[in-house]
Amino acid sequence: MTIATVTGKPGEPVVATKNYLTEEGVTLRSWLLTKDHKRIAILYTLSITVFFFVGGAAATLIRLNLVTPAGIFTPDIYNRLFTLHGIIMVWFFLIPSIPNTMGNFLIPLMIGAKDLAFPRLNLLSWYLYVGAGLLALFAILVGGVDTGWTFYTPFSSMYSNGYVVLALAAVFAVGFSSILTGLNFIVTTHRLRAPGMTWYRLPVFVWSNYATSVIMVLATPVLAITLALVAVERLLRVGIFDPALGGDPLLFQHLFWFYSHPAVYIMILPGFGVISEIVPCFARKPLFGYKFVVWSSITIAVIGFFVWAHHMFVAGISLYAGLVFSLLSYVIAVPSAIKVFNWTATLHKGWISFDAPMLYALGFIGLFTIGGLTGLFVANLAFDVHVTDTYFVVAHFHYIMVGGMVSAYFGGLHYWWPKITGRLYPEWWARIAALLIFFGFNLTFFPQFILGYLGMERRYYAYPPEFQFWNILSSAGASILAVGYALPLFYLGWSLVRGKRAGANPWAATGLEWQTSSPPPTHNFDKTPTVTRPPYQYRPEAEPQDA
Amino acid sequence: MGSMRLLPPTASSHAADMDWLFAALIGTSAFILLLVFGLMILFCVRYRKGSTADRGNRMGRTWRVETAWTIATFIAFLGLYFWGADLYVGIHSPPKDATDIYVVGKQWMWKIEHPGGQREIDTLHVPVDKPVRLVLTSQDVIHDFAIPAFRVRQDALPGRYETLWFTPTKVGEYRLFCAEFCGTWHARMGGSVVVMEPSDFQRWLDSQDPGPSLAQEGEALFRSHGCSGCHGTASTVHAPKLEGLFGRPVPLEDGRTVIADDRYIRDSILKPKSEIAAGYPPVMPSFAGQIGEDDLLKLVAYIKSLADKTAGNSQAGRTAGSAERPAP
Amino acid sequence: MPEAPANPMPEPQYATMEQQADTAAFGMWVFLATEILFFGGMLLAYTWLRASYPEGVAEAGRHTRIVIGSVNTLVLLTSSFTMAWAVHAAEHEQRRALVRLLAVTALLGLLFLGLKGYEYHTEWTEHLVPGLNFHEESAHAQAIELFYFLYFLLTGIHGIHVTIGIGLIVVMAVRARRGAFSSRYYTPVEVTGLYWHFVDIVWIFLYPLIYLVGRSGP
Amino acid sequence: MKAPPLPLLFTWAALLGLLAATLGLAYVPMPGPMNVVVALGISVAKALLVLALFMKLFRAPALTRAAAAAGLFWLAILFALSATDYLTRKVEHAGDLPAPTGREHQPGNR
Repeated sequence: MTIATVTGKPGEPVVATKNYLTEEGVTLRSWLLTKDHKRIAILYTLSITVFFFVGGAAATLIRLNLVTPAGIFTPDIYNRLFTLHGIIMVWFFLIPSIPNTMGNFLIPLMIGAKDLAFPRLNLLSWYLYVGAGLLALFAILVGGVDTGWTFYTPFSSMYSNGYVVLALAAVFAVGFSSILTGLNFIVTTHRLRAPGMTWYRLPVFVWSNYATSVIMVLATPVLAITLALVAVERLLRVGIFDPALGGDPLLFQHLFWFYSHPAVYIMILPGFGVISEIVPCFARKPLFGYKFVVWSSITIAVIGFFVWAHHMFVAGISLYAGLVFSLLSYVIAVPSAIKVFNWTATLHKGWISFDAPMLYALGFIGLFTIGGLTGLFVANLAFDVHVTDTYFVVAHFHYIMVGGMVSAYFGGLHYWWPKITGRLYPEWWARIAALLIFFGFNLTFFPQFILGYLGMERRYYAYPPEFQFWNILSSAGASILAVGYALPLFYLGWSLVRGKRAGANPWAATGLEWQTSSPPPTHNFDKTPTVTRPPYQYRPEAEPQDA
Repeated sequence: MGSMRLLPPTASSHAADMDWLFAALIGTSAFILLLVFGLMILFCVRYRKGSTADRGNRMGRTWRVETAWTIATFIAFLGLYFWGADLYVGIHSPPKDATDIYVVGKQWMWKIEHPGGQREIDTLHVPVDKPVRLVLTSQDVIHDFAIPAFRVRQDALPGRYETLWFTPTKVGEYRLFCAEFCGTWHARMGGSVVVMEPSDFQRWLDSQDPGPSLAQEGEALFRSHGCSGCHGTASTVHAPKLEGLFGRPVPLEDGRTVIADDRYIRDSILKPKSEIAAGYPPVMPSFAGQIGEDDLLKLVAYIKSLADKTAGNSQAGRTAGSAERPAP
Repeated sequence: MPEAPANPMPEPQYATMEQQADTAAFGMWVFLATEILFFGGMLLAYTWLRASYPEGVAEAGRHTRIVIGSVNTLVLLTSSFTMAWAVHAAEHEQRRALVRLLAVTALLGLLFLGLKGYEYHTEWTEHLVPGLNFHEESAHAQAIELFYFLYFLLTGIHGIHVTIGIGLIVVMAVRARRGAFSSRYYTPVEVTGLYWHFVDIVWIFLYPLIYLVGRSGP
Repeated sequence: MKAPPLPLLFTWAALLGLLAATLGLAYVPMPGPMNVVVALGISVAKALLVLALFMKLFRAPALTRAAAAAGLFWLAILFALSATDYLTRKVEHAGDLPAPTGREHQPGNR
């Protein structure tokens, strides 16, 4: 990629004298009032890590409880645990994970901009996120919410005890954090691209965050108003979701899934973006079928809104609606399949090296493929009648969300770690963690497919003894997975202090973010770059500098 | 510790169909999975950095390949869709001769009533090889009646009826679960489905104290709630007569005509002002909140039992007694 | 004391003031798209209610205060007009006109809220507030209660939007008085105007859905 | 203060005219759903006037129009696909199915 001006000469490690970590000062105040997208990204990364481990702790306890058929905890504690796990992981980890950390950090860098369009909104979004997160934790831990993350009425509005209204308020607030982020990304991508950065020169990471943002902006408000309606119904005992009050519980489910199904794509699309950056870099080859990958992201974002009622095949929707929504669900499987084929084809005739980010990316492709293919099972009308609300569904979406998205998150974190911190992490530790996560994950969740087909239902604190074998396997896998997830905390933390200094471009990657110093200066580029070539122009002879 | 079981028992007419569908889904997935994994591993080995494999003649134009695999996957997916849709329609089309069994879910038990009035909780007895249709409702939150061995499940919603049918094919005892989260003891809301030989089933039915039939109980409720004060034969109030009403069209005050079916009867009890029969004053009070779901079922059953009566002859027991028994 | 120069520098991420202005306007449009879906959820609920209980909704609609509702529609439409005029004044650097028109717009907004408040008061005294103070003898009591449930939600959330809009307009008026805007820089006024017009459009749809239901009936 | 620009003034007058029309027509009994259709039709007309002339949408860049259209398009998705369920749901109602009567098995028949 030709850049008019970059810091330092190409190919030479740039030692950052001036960077965003120190330039504005190092006081707490300078961080909490920052408008720099990179600093806000760091704030997000720190807080998201906290929530990830809170949600993960709940998951560990859930798996512990399920080691014995009778359960270890009381049902009420168990019900709160899976509610905590669901709410925290969905809204406080998965949805903001890649967009608000790497997206925030990288989108302006990748398009050659100095910041996002609305830096103040960006900071406000973080404050909303943190405030909502603390409120959610308070509501669930102190008040004991046991509705599950889905808040199905009339259970949530009339029968559940605990601080349901507070939990609803927290999700309402974090929704607005998400809307502000989406709005910022859309506007930034449209208006702040560097000269020459045409749409088809954008990295796929920017495209997929753009598609994600469209969903955030257009789906989240529906969730917000729906949860508000549940809260009012709970407070006033009047409402439109409880049949005893004249309402219709399926109306809640329609409105809820109008958001929550597209939200699944909020969670996975940014992962597609990360993988589309990593695979070409470590295969030293342009991404296969760039335009197909790009347009499949956009297609997924749009069709993602057409399929929500496939969560409701046995909920009492009409036969006709079931037929329509199942067909549309099969349609959306096609663009997802296209992406997998394209990543695989990118490997063809490349010069592949297996650094940690690539291991995570390959793990992502494998796990996402299994998750996506089992999506065909649950989108199938008849088959869904047997497995809805069983562990088959649990396994399916964990393959996408955890196997897919969390692998992508870790892959991206390792890939851009040198850019973000200016340091290199210990490669072998990172590879060990990547392998542990891959194997631990499969051992945890593959048995759950079998459990689901056998008929083990979701949200059961106790289960019939014939299911124990597979549950023990799953819990054993979870312990390996927990170690795998905890490892990066240590070696990445270590690298901040002792890691080797990274040059501007340790992977010899293309993309504007690698053309500025590591860590980048506050306004990213000393002079706005000009772009003249499409992305991913990899040449095999350009070896990574520090490898 | 449980065994390493891979498949649940196959005990209904749907189950075998479903397992074939499962096999087809697994076959398609395995094919795609092996293709992707195989190519990935092959490429990773062959084109690893440092290998001397030939990298010349890279694919220049990609759109042909892209179009080809887009169309191929779409056609394969469509095939699976139609297969599943066909089965789904079947699962939702109960045969005419299915026996109806009423199921009411409440936190945290299943209350089941057989047509003869036999009642059970958390256990469902059914004869083998006879189609059974369950009519499901709930008294509180959403539950879900799930029988994995039959490969069927259906949400039970408060305030409306959902149905579910199956033909058990194998004698035995199978697990019954609640599959929709319903509160503290959700995991304990279940029991078993017992499939019996028809003769055993008949014996079981006979050994149960059937109590009064649904319709007879309905008649008692009809009196105790004061319905007979207006709708009874001796009443002087100008209220619609219920004999011979069920299943017939009813002209409404607003000009529409509805069929007097379960829904109409139910709504007329709970929301009497919503569909007023033509020519009658809207004086009936609403019984919403006063009559529980299981009592409503009984009232509806009673009014149904009056279907082939003419006014002036209203004795539910006698009516029911003279009806023919189900074909053996 | 002017709070900002009449031709300020753009923020660092923008090349020119024009780019910054266009971007702000586009950002507001994207936000309005969000708002459409926010009200959309409630409108779907309303549609469901009306389809499920046509008679009840019609009866409830006849309960509403048509005079207040219609006057309020008139007030908001007029305020939208004065707002559009204010943006025109800003564009042509008519500072006094701008300040006055913004003030009139804000006052019309306050009038709207005042009338709305009075309407709420009468509904309270007539026991039409669901959950808190509802008593209705009609056969369709439940449907009427649900109608009023959605009525208070829709108008309440709309009222919050009006309040925010008035706040923004007052800020704009103060800044305009201090000479913060020029024909080159009036983006904040324009963006505030977009928001205010949107609030007006929401009301344009709420008006027939709330006040005109069932008027042709008995 | 100068006189208002004529296009804005005319728009305002048109809006008030439409308001009067919708108010008046609401009291005219019309067949079927025509009252709603007319009322919402007039609302759409009013909204278009505000969008086009007050918010200058039709002179705005294509991008801005796309943003406005996106909101409406997704609203349409919400309504249309919900309708696939609500407009066809009656079919599934228990009342339409052959219903049990409690007659099949009676004590007297043993």
